[in-house]
Amino acid sequence: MRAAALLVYSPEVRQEVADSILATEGVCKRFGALLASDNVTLDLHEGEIHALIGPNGAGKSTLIEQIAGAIKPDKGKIYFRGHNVTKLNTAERARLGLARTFQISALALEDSVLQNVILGGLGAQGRPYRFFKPVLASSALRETAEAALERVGLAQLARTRAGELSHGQKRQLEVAVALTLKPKAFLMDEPMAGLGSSGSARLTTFLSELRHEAPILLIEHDMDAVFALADRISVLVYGKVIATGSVDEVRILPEVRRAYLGDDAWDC
Amino acid sequence: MSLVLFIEQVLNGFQFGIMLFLTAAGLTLVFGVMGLINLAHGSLFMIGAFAAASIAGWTGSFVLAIMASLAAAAAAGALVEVAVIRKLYDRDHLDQVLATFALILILSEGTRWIFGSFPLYLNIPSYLSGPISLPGGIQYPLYRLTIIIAGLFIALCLRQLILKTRIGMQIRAGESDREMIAVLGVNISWLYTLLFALGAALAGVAGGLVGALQSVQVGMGEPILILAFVVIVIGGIGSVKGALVASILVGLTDRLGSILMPEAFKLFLPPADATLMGSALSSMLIYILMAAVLVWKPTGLYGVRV
Amino acid sequence: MSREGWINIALILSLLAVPLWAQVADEPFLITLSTRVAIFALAGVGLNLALGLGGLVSLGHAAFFGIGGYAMGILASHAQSYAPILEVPLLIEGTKSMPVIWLTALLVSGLVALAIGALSLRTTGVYFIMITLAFGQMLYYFSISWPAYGGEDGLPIYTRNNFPGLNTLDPIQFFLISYVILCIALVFISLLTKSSFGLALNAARQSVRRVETVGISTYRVRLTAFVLSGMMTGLSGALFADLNRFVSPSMFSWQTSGEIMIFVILGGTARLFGPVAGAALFIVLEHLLGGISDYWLIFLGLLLLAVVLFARGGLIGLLAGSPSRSG
Amino acid sequence: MKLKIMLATAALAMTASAGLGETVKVGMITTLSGGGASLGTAIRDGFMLAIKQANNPNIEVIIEDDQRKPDIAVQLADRMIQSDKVDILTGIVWSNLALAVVPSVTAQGKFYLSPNAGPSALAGKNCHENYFNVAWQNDNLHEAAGGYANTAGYKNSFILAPNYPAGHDALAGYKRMHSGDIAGELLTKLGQTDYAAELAQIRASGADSVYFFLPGGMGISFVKQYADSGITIPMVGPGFSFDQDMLAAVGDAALGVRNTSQWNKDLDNRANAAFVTAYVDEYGRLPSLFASQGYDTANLLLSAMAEANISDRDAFRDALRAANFDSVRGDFEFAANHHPIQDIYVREVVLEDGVYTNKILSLAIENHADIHAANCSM
Repeated sequence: MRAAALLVYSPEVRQEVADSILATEGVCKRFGALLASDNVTLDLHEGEIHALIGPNGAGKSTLIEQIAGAIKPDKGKIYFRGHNVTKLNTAERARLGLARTFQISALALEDSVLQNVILGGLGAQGRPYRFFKPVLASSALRETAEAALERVGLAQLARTRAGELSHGQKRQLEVAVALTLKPKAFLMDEPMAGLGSSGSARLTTFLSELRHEAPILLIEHDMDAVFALADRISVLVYGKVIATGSVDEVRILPEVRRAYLGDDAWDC
Repeated sequence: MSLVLFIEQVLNGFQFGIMLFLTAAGLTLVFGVMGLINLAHGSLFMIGAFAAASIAGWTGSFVLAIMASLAAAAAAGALVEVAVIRKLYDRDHLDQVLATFALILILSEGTRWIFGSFPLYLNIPSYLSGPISLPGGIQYPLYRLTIIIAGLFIALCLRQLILKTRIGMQIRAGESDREMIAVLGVNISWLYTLLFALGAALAGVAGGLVGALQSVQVGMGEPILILAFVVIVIGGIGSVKGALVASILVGLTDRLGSILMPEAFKLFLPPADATLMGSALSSMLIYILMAAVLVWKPTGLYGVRV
Repeated sequence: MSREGWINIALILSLLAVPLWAQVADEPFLITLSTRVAIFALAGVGLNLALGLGGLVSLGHAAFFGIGGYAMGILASHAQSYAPILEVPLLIEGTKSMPVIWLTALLVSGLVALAIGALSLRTTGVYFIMITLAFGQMLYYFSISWPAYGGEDGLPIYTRNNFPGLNTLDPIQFFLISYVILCIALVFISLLTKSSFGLALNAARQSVRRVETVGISTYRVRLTAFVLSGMMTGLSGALFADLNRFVSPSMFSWQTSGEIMIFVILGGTARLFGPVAGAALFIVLEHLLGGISDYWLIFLGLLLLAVVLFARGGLIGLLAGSPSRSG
Repeated sequence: MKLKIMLATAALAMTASAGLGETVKVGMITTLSGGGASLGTAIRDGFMLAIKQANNPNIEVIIEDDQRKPDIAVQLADRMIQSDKVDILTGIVWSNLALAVVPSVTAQGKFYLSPNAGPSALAGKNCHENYFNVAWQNDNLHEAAGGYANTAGYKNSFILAPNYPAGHDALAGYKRMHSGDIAGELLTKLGQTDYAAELAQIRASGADSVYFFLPGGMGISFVKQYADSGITIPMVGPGFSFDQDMLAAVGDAALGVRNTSQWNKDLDNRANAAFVTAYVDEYGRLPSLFASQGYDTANLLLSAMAEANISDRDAFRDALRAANFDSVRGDFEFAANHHPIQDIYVREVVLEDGVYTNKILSLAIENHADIHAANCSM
């Protein structure tokens, strides 16, 4: 229903990208002398995990920020569910069903875990302007929130303050909040970072299932996880997509070999 | 309005702007490097004026008086920094606003306690008094011209200090990355005290210079404080260059506005109403300017930080 | 109930008990002082919504306090002189009825808060503090230089306005009016804190990105909070004007903004009853210290400094310990 | 500040004026802190000097600081009436504070004696039988200046004042009496401290004289900058901008400036000579205009106490209206609206034994009453 309302903003529906849920087309972004996004075109299909890899400073986070709506591109367009969303802000894109988790956790740290997740439900309902009724008294919001916490394995910690969670738990909480939005696509910025190996493995299994609910555009440094999860991989270097393809196609590229398989280190 | 009168008003706007700059420069530096919002900056301006008036009364020397205003304000600044301000750097803006509001009460009433309620005497020295003739038949007070030149000179010194010296390098490092100066092995708390005292000294000199033109009294710092805030917000908080540009802009807007607004209203209103309307609107003009700039550029003309 | 809860109850009951005792003991001035506390507390409760809950450090709330005051002053002065405020395009007459004045004060301060907030909330941090201050100054200078309603002289209203069924000139009855309004505001805030809106506003203070990412516009949430906050402070301004039977531009001055902020901080930021405790403490101090020395503002300054530096929870924080926000 | 002065009852027998035995409680609300404190201090000192000299055991004075804030003044007035049960209030310096306080004081049946502020509303339409102004109606000194400008032969005056009601009244007052032209008229910002722009306009206007009303620090700034601007046309101001307590801060810049006042320390009458000597003895400085007004206010009150009991409001009011006291300004009587009818003088700022002060030049207007009395239905 909300999406329909937003059609007014974006009458332009492009056929060639209509079959992908999320797409960028010729996105450019410059910070002074630095070209952070250089004519980036990529897309995300239903049911897939599309991983975005590249050395530090390649412009992965800048690209995610532009897709999420936090930064406006200088040039190019972004399509989501067939609508041109380039001019929409973060909240408007989120209401269309674009969920996001952050590289550095963005949570209401003074609030409880449950309150953080309920906030997600509130956003999905689109009705935060209620001033009298206690929010915790809404059984619908509570049930959605508790179900999401159950799925990520934080149900026992519902009453804990978010600030007291461990690093990994905060990541799980971010995913739980994203789940309550009933999203049509996920943007995940390094969800594995800082997780132990068992945590990583658990999240890998979880994401592997999640792609069937909504596709995931994934930035990740953990190559084992990327190769295990990704249906497609795009390689970003100096703001430019130098290759997109299946895991096997990308794995053999010389640039990727140099970068990730120890031939040479871009990272240093 | 004649051209001569207009030029004279432009000069007045410049002079007013330069005074604002001296007050605003310290404020903006302190914010840029330490992230501190200091409402008590106007009190340092007042301390400078009182010190100048006292020393001038005692020694009769205007030069000594201005040096005293510099020294007293710097000392007061350093003292306040060590006693209070230091504890506020890692607090949020709200705590800073409140604590420095409290400092205003303490410094203002403390000054009144020491000097009494009556205004003090401080006058322009005879060798700087009276008008001089500028090309084009403009009569302009020598003292105000001196202020413009002295202010520009101080602005230039400040620029050299920031761009060319070791301390300036540390200041710039602190602006871009607070952890960086720690890495450079700089004693941060010393640097902060020094910087705060420098800002205070600039405000103090402004107080001493302006004190000779106006009345040296308790509470003289508050109006100038609010104007200085308007300046640094328009210029972009933390930018000394922005403060200079905005000072001149505010100075010109205020001076020319108070002259031109009533004239403009006279074009379509009876004179008495026009004077009234024009004056009412011109007193709001710089705030309207500030609101307009912020709507257009939410971090000021030269601001980058959010 | 938590310790803070008991302190709150003690506080609100003593604010009622003191004037009632004063009524019996024939100390009418104590009633006037208590009324002042209730009205200032209401102004603080309004600011606290923006400042404590929303994290919006507004140094321009005097604007709304003054707007509320002038809403009362203008309506009552026109009623006094039987001159309509506006004849074309529609007839608007003055009034001496408190409920009508209150509604007008709420409406007008809400509209002004909407305009100021819509522009100011485009900025954050220090810029927000400064632009709210600038809007306050703008109204201050306007009120001084606009002669129609007294300019700097202000506007005296010779008798207090009317409330159906009550004698408002009786100090205790006017106190009760102010007290009941304060209580309603406190109930509203306590409900709001736990509501959907409270959750969103509180989260927006902690992380803008979090709130935006779930599809809620922090700008709109904050603007709503700012408007509600301005309305409450505006209502307190109307009551304050009625208490003094006088309005003047000093209601708009930036020192007034500072004082309202002091009520909030002295009592304890983001505490429901913080402004009540803060306003009471401020009024008591003003009277005790004012009696000791001409230079009592020095002591007020020192105390304020001590609270900011060493007792960050304010008075209620000192008594009740740190708050438990999670729920 | 709270200062209760209860004078020793032992003195009772010695004082002739203490004819009637009822205690009169007086509440003084004045500005003792912040920027305007010098005016309130002078009023208080003048008032208390008269009380001390009278040595009347039946008077009790409570003094409080209004911080120049209207709401504080209203609160203090409420307290004094409700708690301290005062009969008479006095002391307010500023018109806007007086407008906030006076109507409710008089409405509650208490007397208010104004030692300074005289806004036109209280002289005209809102005059009250319990309100007496012992200083002047706000327009008086400006009108006198307008009158003086005529005698001095000024044909084309430039006039300026802050943009607020007292400023508008000042300019209107000057124009009311001045028969010449107005070369220019400016309303400056209240609290403004830099007058460069205004001075440039004055210089360009071709005026032959300047009249300004800029109270407090504004006046000090203006006069200093005027002296430095090289403008040579004569400047006239109302007395309070060249008052004793201000002159030291202005210095040489004020020398020779003409200003209008209903009082000066060299006015030749016995009461004044005694006042000046006693004031210097008591406080170690020359009295100011404000101090003289405070002193007269107290003496008016004492004269009424000698004739009537405070509990008999009508008799006491009549006694006040009679103004049967020796004013330091010479002849003094009340007009129908309870504002003074008095002579107003032109003074000149001079340096006397190293002290900046005023000396009287001539009479500006004689037996002057304000025009607002016509609007007063009393």
